[in-house]
Amino acid sequence: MGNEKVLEMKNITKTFPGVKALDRVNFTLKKGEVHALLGENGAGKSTLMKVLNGIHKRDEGEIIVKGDPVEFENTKEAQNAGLAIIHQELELIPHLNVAENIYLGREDKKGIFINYKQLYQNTADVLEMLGVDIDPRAKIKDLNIGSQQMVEIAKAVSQNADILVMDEPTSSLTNQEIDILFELIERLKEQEISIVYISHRLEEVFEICDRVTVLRDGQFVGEVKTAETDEDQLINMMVGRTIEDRFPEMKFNPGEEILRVENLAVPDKIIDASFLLHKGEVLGIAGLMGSGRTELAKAVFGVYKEKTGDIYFKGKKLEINSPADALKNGISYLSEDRKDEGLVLGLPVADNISISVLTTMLKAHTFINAAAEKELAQKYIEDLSIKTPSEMQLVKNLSGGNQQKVVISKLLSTKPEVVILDEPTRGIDVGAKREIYNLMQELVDNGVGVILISSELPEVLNLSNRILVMHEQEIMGELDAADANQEEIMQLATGRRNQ
Amino acid sequence: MNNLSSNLNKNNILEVLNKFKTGIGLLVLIIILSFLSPYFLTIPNLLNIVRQVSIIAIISFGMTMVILTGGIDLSVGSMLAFSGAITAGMIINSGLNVFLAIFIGLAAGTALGLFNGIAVAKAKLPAFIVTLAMMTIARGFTLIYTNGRPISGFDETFRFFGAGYLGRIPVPVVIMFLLLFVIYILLKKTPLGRYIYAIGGNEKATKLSGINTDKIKIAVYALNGFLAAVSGIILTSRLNSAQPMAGEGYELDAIAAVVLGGTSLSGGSGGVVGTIIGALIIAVLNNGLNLLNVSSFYQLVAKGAVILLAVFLDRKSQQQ
Amino acid sequence: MNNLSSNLNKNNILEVLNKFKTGIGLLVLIIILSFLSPYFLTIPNLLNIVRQVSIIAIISFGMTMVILTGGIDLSVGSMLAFSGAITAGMIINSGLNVFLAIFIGLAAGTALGLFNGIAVAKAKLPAFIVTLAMMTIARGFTLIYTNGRPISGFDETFRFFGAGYLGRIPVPVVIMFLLLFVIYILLKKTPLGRYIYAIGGNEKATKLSGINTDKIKIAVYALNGFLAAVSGIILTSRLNSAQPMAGEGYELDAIAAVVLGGTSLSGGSGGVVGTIIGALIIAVLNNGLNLLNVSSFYQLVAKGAVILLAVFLDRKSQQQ
Amino acid sequence: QDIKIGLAVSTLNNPFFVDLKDGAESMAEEMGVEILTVDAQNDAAAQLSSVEDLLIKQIDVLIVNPVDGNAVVSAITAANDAGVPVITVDRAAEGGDVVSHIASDNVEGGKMAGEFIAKQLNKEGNVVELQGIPGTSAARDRGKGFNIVMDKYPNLKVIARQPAGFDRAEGMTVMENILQGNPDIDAVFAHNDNMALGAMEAISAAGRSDEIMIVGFDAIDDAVEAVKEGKMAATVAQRPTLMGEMAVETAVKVANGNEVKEYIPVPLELITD
Ligand SMILES: Nc1ncnc2c1ncn2[C@@H]1O[C@H](COP(=O)(O)OP(=O)(O)OP(=O)(O)O)[C@@H](O)[C@H]1O
Ligand SMILES: Nc1ncnc2c1ncn2[C@@H]1O[C@H](COP(=O)(O)OP(=O)(O)OP(=O)(O)O)[C@@H](O)[C@H]1O
Ligand SMILES: [Mg+2]
Ligand SMILES: [Mg+2]
Repeated sequence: MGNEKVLEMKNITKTFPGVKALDRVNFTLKKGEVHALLGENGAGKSTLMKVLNGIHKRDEGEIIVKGDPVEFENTKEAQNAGLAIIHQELELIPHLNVAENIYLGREDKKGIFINYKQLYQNTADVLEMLGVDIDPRAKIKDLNIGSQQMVEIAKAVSQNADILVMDEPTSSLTNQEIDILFELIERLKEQEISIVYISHRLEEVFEICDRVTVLRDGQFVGEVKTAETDEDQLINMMVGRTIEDRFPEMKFNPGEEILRVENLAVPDKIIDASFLLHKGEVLGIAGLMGSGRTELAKAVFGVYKEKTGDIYFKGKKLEINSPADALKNGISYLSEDRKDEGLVLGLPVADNISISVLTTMLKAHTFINAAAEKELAQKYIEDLSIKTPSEMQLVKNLSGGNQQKVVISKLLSTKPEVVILDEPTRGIDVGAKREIYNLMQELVDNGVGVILISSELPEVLNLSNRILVMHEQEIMGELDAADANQEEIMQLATGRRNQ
Repeated sequence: MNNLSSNLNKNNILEVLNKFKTGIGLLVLIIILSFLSPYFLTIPNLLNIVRQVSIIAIISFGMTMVILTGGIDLSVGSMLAFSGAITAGMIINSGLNVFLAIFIGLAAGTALGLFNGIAVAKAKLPAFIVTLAMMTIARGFTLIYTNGRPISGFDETFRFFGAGYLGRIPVPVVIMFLLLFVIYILLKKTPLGRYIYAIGGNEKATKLSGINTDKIKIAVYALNGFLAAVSGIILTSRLNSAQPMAGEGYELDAIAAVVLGGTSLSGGSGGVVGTIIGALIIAVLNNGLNLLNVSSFYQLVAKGAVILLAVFLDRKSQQQ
Repeated sequence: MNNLSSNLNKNNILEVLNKFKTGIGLLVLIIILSFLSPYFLTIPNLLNIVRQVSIIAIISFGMTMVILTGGIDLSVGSMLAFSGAITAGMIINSGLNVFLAIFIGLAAGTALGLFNGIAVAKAKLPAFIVTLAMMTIARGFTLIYTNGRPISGFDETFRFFGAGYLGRIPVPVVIMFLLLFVIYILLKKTPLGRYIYAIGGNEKATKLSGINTDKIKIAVYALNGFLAAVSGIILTSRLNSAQPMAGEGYELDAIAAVVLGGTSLSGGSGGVVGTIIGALIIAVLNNGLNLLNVSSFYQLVAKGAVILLAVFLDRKSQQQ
Repeated sequence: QDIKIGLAVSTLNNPFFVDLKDGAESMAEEMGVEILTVDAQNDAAAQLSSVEDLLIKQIDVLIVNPVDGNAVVSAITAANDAGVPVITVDRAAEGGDVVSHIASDNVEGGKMAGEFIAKQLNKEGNVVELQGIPGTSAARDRGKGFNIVMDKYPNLKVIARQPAGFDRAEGMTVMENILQGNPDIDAVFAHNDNMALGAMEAISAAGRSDEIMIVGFDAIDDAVEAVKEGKMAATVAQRPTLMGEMAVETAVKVANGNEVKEYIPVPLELITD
């Protein structure tokens, strides 16, 4: 790492209607360093990087890239100046294949035609360098969100940029993939490539970053060397107070059985799953990407029409043929893919939170009880500290993490008795994470049965009292969280059954 | 004074004012026409215009809902003709009571719409194709039922709906405003309305929120059929004749009114207040060109140009 | 043998076979008609059908591209009429050389398309409204230019394009297949083609990839205008007359062909091979109904029902 | 003396009505009266609206060429209520106060075409009928007259009856298809010249011009030309220009308070060379 500044952003200000997203922010990046950009949800991290890449126009301020002041009109100009960005919210074309997505706008040509041979070769090379097994010819819409994230990474890396922005690249990745990504980052560093790294996982920051810049409420809080700081200080800078432990000491009080799944099977998705959930406990489900955890959850939630097996709720057999059936019986599901399955982006925050309870709790005769709806929305905005100018803000204008909180609010509003959380802390800041953990404790205290699917093993280990491990569409075994460890889980997750 | 209600009122007024931004094109059009023709801004002519707009407007209300769910309905004109013909046939040929005949006519339109809805929601066929097919099928039914001849000659009771007045206000105008109000409330204040927006915004997420999206889509298409029938009955009454070819091409006018009114063709955003403004733009334009005696070929050019201009002004003013 | 090329071929064949799944509706239709009419499955009739389909097919190719970008073009019929009239006028009234006249006709169509493109891409107006306006504007221009009367009576050179043969194959059919091939390659093998899909799939993401999406959309609408002009010139030549009202309602046929062919109206997926199958379904249906001498009112019902059935079969077979 | 005449035509998408309008407008110019023309584009409801618009402008006489005889009654009543006298052209109204009706009879025209074909074929042969837009009055009446004649002669068979939308391209396509299925055709009657001319192109492309005679309706320029060249056998002339001229003449008389005849027939003419 040299001392040469490749990037300087000075006094950057950016306002959206009703929101001052950035307020005279400074940021500098040195050649060959990995520089973490931290802050709570909605602090302005993504906005700062979008301003840098010519996606948003700044109101004020100065950007100097490799010594020259720049004024990017669009992403193309930023690309030409050697900048690349991995978007937080995936920006891929569903019906095009992996190779076409990665090289979109930068195709190799033979005459006027695309040189597909070269294109697939190059793609295979990039994917191999990333160490992931994705078919260059697969369509994006057929990939799960983790693989899509790897494609987004490959797209940015393949641009051979010398300033690379990574906006929460690991939020959809499993540990293995994260390790691969970190190896890649090390190699890029050796090539003197500078990286801006945004993440809500502090341990990652300490593992790969050299320096840290912290934003709060659109303002620059400070810049520190990783070697000269610790988690507590960073958290303090981010949230303005200290947070005790990362994980709360979960207290379970398992009561009677609330959900029993017997021999549940879905063609091509789930093989013969049986498990049990009690009131007042957290059942973790671990597994590698594509192991079928999401499918299992969706099968219980009534998403698939073709399924066999039985689901018992409080000992009574249930016919769940649609999400509506599931919700009616108090079973709710938080999707891992908020953009595609969780939110109506064009509607306000309030409408998204209330949608599942309009005909039950919020009904005044035939009308929606507008006052109650507003109250409901405001309660969750406060409870989960959703950062939004008002409950009428369109969800698409919220930061990624705050969008996630809106989906959680929607789920909680149904007052569920069984809660299935699929990657609930994806893209959520430390403070809010802790709030969600507390919320889980609260649910458990109220006798709710919680199923937690997470790719962060520490999360599963610390928050569950029992853990199911899946491998290739099958439940491989069950572990007691109290005496399980990561190695044990990984063994099951890679297909080695325990005795 | 009640604080809450005053607050609510203020909000409502602000919202309505904001809606009228969509009307800037209409406003400019009205001002220009007032200068160009002394006949334009007279009470009789304004009543004339709102009466003329009522047929298309009522269809457009249904179309707004369909488009909000992300669908489309090309069959409105044919459903209109079919319902009108059935109603007329019941009165003239079968000698039924007027109200019973109207009931049957409304049921006929609703049934066709229901079929559209089931084919779209349950069989998952593209709305464009389903309703295009319905457009020719319902037209065929109408021609078969009427044997290609108009059915004419109604009594005063039936003529009231299209040609009557309540005070100085033509009955179709009253019906139109009533429906506008009901559908506005439906869309803005009821769960069904909310679901209609949600489906258009993200159908998958809406389904996962526990909503039976199929049922709602079916309801919307059926309601659209019903509204086409209302329009058909008014038109039949107004013309004193059920025309087998009535309503041909109205689908384009209705969709144009919806889109001019700011509802996005991909669904999820917009509303029925914009739609009536869109329908008025078209009606005022037709009226104005006739009043100015623009010759018919040039009328086409002028009409296209003014519509472009109106939507351009609207979009510009919204960007501010 | 070259391994790679054999591999490529195999892939292509598989892809084409997969495409023909879209054709299951067409196939069933053809089989049924072969049983019902002895005249149907004869070489002259099949040539007849492909010649008839060429006009709509060529428009539909352009429409496919427009729809792939997530747009729509209602003005194709009017652009067709305008280009045909201009070409005819240049030959008959202005006495220009046939090829020069054709060049001017093509330029006229392209210019109208270009205008559509600019209004959609640059002024960000909804494609539905822009092209609806262009539909009436271009129709008005045509009526003004022709004074509402046909322009007729061409020499052999000009009649070659619509009524001539190359061997046993009608010239319009040759032109259609040529264009099909070129546009297929354009869509599948060139960057422009990929960008067209990308824009329809996710315009924002495409823009973020550094692609000038505006330029591409403008090019697509202009190309669509060009293809409408090609169609218009063929039609004029074939009818030996430029009709001012030519092409009315063709936009619905063209869009139907595209959607029947499996291209999604919201853009991003589909293609031109499906479109020609969609266009053939419509043409075969019309031909069959004429051959079977189905009476006019029932024809409408039959047409709608068969289209529904065809798309139903297609969608079912694709789900498997 | 400031006479203002309103002319509501059914459509200008057809040269026939363009001729009618041109006749009316040139006569109005000649007589020094003002004429305001509106076009209903074949939509009965649009016609009512446009008549209402004309009435707002306080016209002295209304000449209306109805889209449909029944539906136009509302428009006529509206004019009556406003004290504006009404003259109908080409199609009659089924009610309301009409001071004069100027037209030739479509049913009669259909009969003329039928009789002509019967005579040429010696009352024996296979005939094709190309129908107009189903449900329009022209298609109805012309078809009615034609089929009255066809039903009279048992050996004259209508082997195909297909709609072709009054459109030249569609006339061609439909005829092509009919030619495929019928090796033996002697005559074609089309409800208008546009379809007849389209059929003519299809027949000549199939090389069957010698076997098949074509009869059209309207006598538009292209058809008269084709009859002259022997490519078409006949067309029924309705003389739309004359109709327009007579309508304006009558209107001026009405405006000046003169008596006019209740029905002014415009003679039909079969053009055969
Ligand atoms: N297009 C927009 N319109 C209006 N407000 C916006 C828009 N984009 C972002 N904002 C607002 O700007 C602020 C900063 O958002 P930003 O996305 O930069 O946050 P972030 O730090 O990346 O948060 P997260 O960790 O949740 O991704 C938020 O309050 C957000 O609601
Ligand atoms: N729409 C789809 N079409 C085809 N295959 C799909 C589709 N969605 C998912 N899959 C495949 O199904 C398998 C299960 O994927 P999924 O990611 O949902 O499982 P998971 O265990 O929940 O993994 P994750 O760790 O990502 O949550 C994967 O192999 C994925 O590629
Ligand atoms: Mg962010
Ligand atoms: Mg998952």
